Amino acid sequence: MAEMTVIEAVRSALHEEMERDERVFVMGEDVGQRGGVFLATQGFIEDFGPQRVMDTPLAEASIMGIALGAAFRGMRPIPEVQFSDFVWPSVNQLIGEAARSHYGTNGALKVPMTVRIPYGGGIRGGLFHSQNVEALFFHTPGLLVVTPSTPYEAKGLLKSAIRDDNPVIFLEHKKTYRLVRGEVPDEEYTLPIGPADVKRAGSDVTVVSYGLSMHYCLAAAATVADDGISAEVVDLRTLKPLDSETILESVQKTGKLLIVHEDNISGGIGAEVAALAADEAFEYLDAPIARLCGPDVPTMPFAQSLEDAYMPSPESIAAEIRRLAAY
Amino acid sequence: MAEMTVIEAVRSALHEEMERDERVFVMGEDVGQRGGVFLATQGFIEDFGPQRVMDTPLAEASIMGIALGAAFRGMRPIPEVQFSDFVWPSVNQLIGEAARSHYGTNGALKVPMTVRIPYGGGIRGGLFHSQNVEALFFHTPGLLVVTPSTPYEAKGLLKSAIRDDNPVIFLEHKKTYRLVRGEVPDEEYTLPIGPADVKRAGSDVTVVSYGLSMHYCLAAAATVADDGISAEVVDLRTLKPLDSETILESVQKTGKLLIVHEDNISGGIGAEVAALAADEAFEYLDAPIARLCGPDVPTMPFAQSLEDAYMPSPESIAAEIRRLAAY
Amino acid sequence: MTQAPSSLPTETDAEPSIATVGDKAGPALPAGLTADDLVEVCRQMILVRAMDERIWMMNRQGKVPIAASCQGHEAAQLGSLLAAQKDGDCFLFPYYRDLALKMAVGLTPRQVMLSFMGKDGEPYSGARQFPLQGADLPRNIIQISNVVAAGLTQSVGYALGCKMLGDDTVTLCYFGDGATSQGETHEAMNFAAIHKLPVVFVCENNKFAISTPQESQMVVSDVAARAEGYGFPGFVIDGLDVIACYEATRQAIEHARNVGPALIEMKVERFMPHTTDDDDRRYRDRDALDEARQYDPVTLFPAQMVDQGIATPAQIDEFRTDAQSQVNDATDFADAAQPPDASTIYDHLYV
Amino acid sequence: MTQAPSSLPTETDAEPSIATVGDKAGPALPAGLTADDLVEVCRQMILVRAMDERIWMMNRQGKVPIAASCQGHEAAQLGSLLAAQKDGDCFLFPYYRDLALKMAVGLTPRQVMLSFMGKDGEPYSGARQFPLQGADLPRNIIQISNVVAAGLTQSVGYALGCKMLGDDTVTLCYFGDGATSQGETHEAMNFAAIHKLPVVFVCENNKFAISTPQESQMVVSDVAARAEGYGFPGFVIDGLDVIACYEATRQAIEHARNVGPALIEMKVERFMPHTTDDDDRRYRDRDALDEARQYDPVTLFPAQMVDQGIATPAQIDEFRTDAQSQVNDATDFADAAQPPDASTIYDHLYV
Ligand SMILES: Cc1ncc(C[n+]2csc(CCOP(=O)(O)OP(=O)(O)O)c2C)c(N)n1
Ligand SMILES: Cc1ncc(C[n+]2csc(CCOP(=O)(O)OP(=O)(O)O)c2C)c(N)n1
Ligand SMILES: [Mg+2]
Ligand SMILES: [Mg+2]
Repeated sequence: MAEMTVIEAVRSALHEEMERDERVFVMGEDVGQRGGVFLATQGFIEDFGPQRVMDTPLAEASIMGIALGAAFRGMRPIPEVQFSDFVWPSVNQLIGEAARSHYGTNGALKVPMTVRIPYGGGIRGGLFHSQNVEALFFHTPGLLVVTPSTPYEAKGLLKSAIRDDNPVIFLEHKKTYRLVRGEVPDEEYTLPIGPADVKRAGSDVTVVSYGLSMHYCLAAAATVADDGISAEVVDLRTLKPLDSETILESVQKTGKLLIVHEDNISGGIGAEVAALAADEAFEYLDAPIARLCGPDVPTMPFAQSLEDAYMPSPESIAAEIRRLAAY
Repeated sequence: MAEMTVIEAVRSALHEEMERDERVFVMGEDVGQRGGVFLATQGFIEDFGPQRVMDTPLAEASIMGIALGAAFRGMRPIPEVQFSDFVWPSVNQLIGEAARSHYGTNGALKVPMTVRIPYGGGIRGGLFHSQNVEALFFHTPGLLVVTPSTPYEAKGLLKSAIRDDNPVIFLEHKKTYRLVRGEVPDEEYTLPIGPADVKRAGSDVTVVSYGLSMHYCLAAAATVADDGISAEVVDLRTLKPLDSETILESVQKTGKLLIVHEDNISGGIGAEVAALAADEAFEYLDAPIARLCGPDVPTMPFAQSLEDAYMPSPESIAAEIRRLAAY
Repeated sequence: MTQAPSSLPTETDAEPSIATVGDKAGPALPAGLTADDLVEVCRQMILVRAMDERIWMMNRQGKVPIAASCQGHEAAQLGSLLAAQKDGDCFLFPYYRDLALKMAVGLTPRQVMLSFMGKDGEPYSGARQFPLQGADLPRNIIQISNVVAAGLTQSVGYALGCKMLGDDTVTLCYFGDGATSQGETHEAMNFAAIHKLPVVFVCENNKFAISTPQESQMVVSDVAARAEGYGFPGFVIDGLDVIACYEATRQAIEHARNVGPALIEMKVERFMPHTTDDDDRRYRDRDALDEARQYDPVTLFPAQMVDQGIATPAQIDEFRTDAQSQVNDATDFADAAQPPDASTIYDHLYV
Repeated sequence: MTQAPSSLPTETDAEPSIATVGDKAGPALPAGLTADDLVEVCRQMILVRAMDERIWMMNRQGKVPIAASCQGHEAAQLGSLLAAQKDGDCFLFPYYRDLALKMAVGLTPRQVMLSFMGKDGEPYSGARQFPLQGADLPRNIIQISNVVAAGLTQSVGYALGCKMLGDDTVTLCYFGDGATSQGETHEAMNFAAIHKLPVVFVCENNKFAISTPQESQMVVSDVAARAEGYGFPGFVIDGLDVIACYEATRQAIEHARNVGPALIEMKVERFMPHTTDDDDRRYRDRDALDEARQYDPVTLFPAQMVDQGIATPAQIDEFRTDAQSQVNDATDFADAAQPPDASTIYDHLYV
């Protein structure tokens, strides 16, 4: 086992898959000599050449459309969006075209394409370098949406995504890139797209989260444990498909549900998790379903004071767990 | 009072507002001589000239960016998206730029712009002429999202939208255009953006909906009344802001909640309504919260048989109300 | 890079050449074409026109929800396709108005009619989509959607994939004048140029995007003028002239395979309203339309072939009779066919 | 329409003209400019450079989270802005690299430093956004975001609004070479051309989009070559030459007001990495960069003004001293300032 950061895990997965399969290639802005602005492809151009590590013009819609066309031909493109904030000009190709290519041709076409998107805040990115973009993709049938939280998940899930014949939106939380370290097996492994992971078992309150805030939930769970509150933390890992079984099992056990994410609360992933529990675990619920999420303002402002005011934190999560436990 | 269709109400609102305020203008594909593909601006070019009834090139991103720039200068543009399906290339200008212009300039800029978008299915539009696009806009702080269901609402809300200094996404269900007729006051009126409307009072089950499916809910409520089931039908009218007060009041009364929409179920508006009730009306709930929505496939397929299979119908809604009432 | 290769037609070739073709003492057949090829084009034209007219009629009868007519575009589509077929290694990204092209690759009238009526067995999408939208992979065709211009970047990506895999395939991408306004068209052309991809951009310029005339879409008179800004050649062709479209496409395919992208602009006419949903009387000058119809390729081309002794009047008559019976058969067949089973709505959402 | 008006500089004017300006027996001052104007440009340049360097240093000290440097772009921004200021009725849509432009319109060093440090009183966005992003309406500036190319259509819309309201205002839109790849750039230019809008497109071409060199972004050597495809004039200017940038912008403004859009491409150099987050050693040839630095306008222009007798060495010295003290003052001031109150996070979400 080697300890590595999330970005190292991403790089390692990409490198292994490009070695394994010649049809796999990366494309995007500055992925070549620069190795990507987060260095996910550092050194790749030396190993695989400029064709498989392709610098594109600054034009996101075409990055996605071209990747999609190459996928139709049997390539396995991994287009990179430099920051999630810049995915918007390309979403027609993703949710309109890529997500519907298999369905809309009655199964004739496959789309073996993995879209890597660094997303999320807490890094002083301000309104246009911090966005959470998962809700739209989550709402789009035909896509898979993956949100790893640790190096282990990042590597194992990215490898599965690349091997999948469906279009995968692979969301990497920017703040975890260097912040989160963890053990990663030395030997080849993949993790299945779909299953959530119970990162901490508990019996009083279920806390569902993903990405960066999942780590804050773990910290909060550790804190409230000192007060004798046992919180179970479910890391969704994959948003689409949503692992309703794991969520419901946990809620049936604890009777109390808190959902935490950094994305704006209204219409976020938390709403679907809440709706799921309010329907299918209704008889088990012992308290109102709570959500602790980003407020409904356009993502994290730049000033440190405002960014802090936006983000869920271990402290605010702990307070919410305590409130639910006491209900 | 005159009886008119939804499209006539839209046309009437647009015409009155363009007469009232010279800064109001419409722009979009084929809005000029053609009068729009749904004839919302039929005859306008004769009344207001080609500058205020502006045919644009086929390029949605620029339609929105140009409208936004004109709004910065103090104009009150009403860009039209020909079909909701074609809004995707323009969403960066809407959710990235327009929605954040006021917030991101600390209040310096206003965006008095109303984006008209014919949306929705049931008209044999297939995958690319039927889409429900409300979830993304609903999830975007800084936007207002309006979904009228009747001519009365369409006219009154459109006039308010045009007079509002915030960017408004005005969603007109295509199937209601000619199908839904209703009384519209002869005299000038507006309806406030925000409040939902209880379209039918009842005591057993709350049914929340909007747009075309709201009419199906009313039909279903009438049907189940014959079995002695009293359903209350709440027409959201405005999705953003969501009128949580009206929703919660109704749920507190009935204890049972069904949400109906034609958009895909996962991550749709219904999830937020369910999450709201599961939190704030928890103590009043007597049954699991139910959603009857479009299935998670890429909108309505073209074949009649498949389109029918997709759409919620008065029958399927009535069955769901009965199930809840019996719970 | 900004120079046209000398083998490509120059802008002066854009002069209508139907007169030349129709000249009894006309030139020898263009390179690679036989008389049989041209007779076959006559057959296809006549069949496609009969189908197109029937489809429109079926719409008026409530049996076809929507259709875009290719009337006026036949020469462009069939001439261009003929070059691709002769080449033998082309892949096509057509658009919604390319009925002639989609039929001439080998789709049967029955399949076409199933598609327009949304019945089981529909070949492009299983009747999930608008008619003839989706993919016809056995015949090298992809058209995911009718979102205007969305196919351009995809075709460029397809060409990139071909190049990466070492194929010799040339990708042809078809679109209207309206599509040239979209940002993605710019992005697609620029990328193709940078990577010298084997792709031919084929613009069927009928001078209207629904009701919006060309002068409200662009200031320049030729879409082909844009090519220079990307550093590849662009050419204006008379799109009512089968031979000119064949020849330009043939040379563009060669250029694409050996040098890089090329843009062909075929000037055509849209004889019908935009779709069955449209009423063009609101915006279209009737005299200009009547004048345009004088140059209907489906009338002129067979007549010229007869004039030139390439086809016989009897052949043309037989094509017409045969077309009617095929169309009748297809209509009856599709009318009697079943809609797809409702339970299939969840199929093929994921691989 | 595709012809350049005779009054606009032609491509041959693109030859570096610093030598000409530096010539002691040089030409008379360009139309409308006084010696004072040029001395003022010297002052601005020196101040901006001092600020730019300090900001970079503050980033290394952890006090400025992010900055894009304008080093190498100063002549282009200040020359161009001078034309807009002389005109007196221009509105600006700059981009994130336009520090010189944003300062020279009148923003104080203190305001600028508040912005980079994200403090209360920040003038563009209340410190909600990256430095100097948002709007500075008192000085006719809007820049909603740093999403590359998103401002182009907005600037065209602003120009449309001006035209509809009968203003005489000309809108100037600034962007980099990278922005020209975006589809919206195409859409913006095409629309502006169709409506003959009073807008000047100003491309600051530093030949890099972060690490991506121009040849990976386009095949043509000049962005200005694209203008012809829209039917308006495009010109290539030496962006290290204040006077050339002034003159080209002046004439383009006149053209925009009277005829329609124009595109100016100012060839500049980016002396620093893309932003403080970037490390350009991975992709940038050091020798080429050293060579480029020989033509630093902030060194050359004041020297030339002195050579020409327009400025005195004492003036230049004073500018340098003054710049340092202003920068010091601004730094101390902003360092001591408070961050915005956390409770304001909900303000101004809706009007
Ligand atoms: C992105 C997008 N916007 C709008 C439409 C609606 N629409 C369908 S066809 C069309 C006009 C297309 O004109 P052109 O490209 O010239 O093709 P033609 O129909 O003339 O052959 C429009 C506006 C669409 N399908 N896609
Ligand atoms: C739509 C979008 N994509 C990507 C980025 C990330 N990014 C910021 S600046 C930049 C390069 C821009 O280059 P250019 O337009 O030439 O301007 P320059 O920085 O060279 O002045 C990139 C890729 C962005 N801000 N917006
Ligand atoms: Mg057309
Ligand atoms: Mg640049």
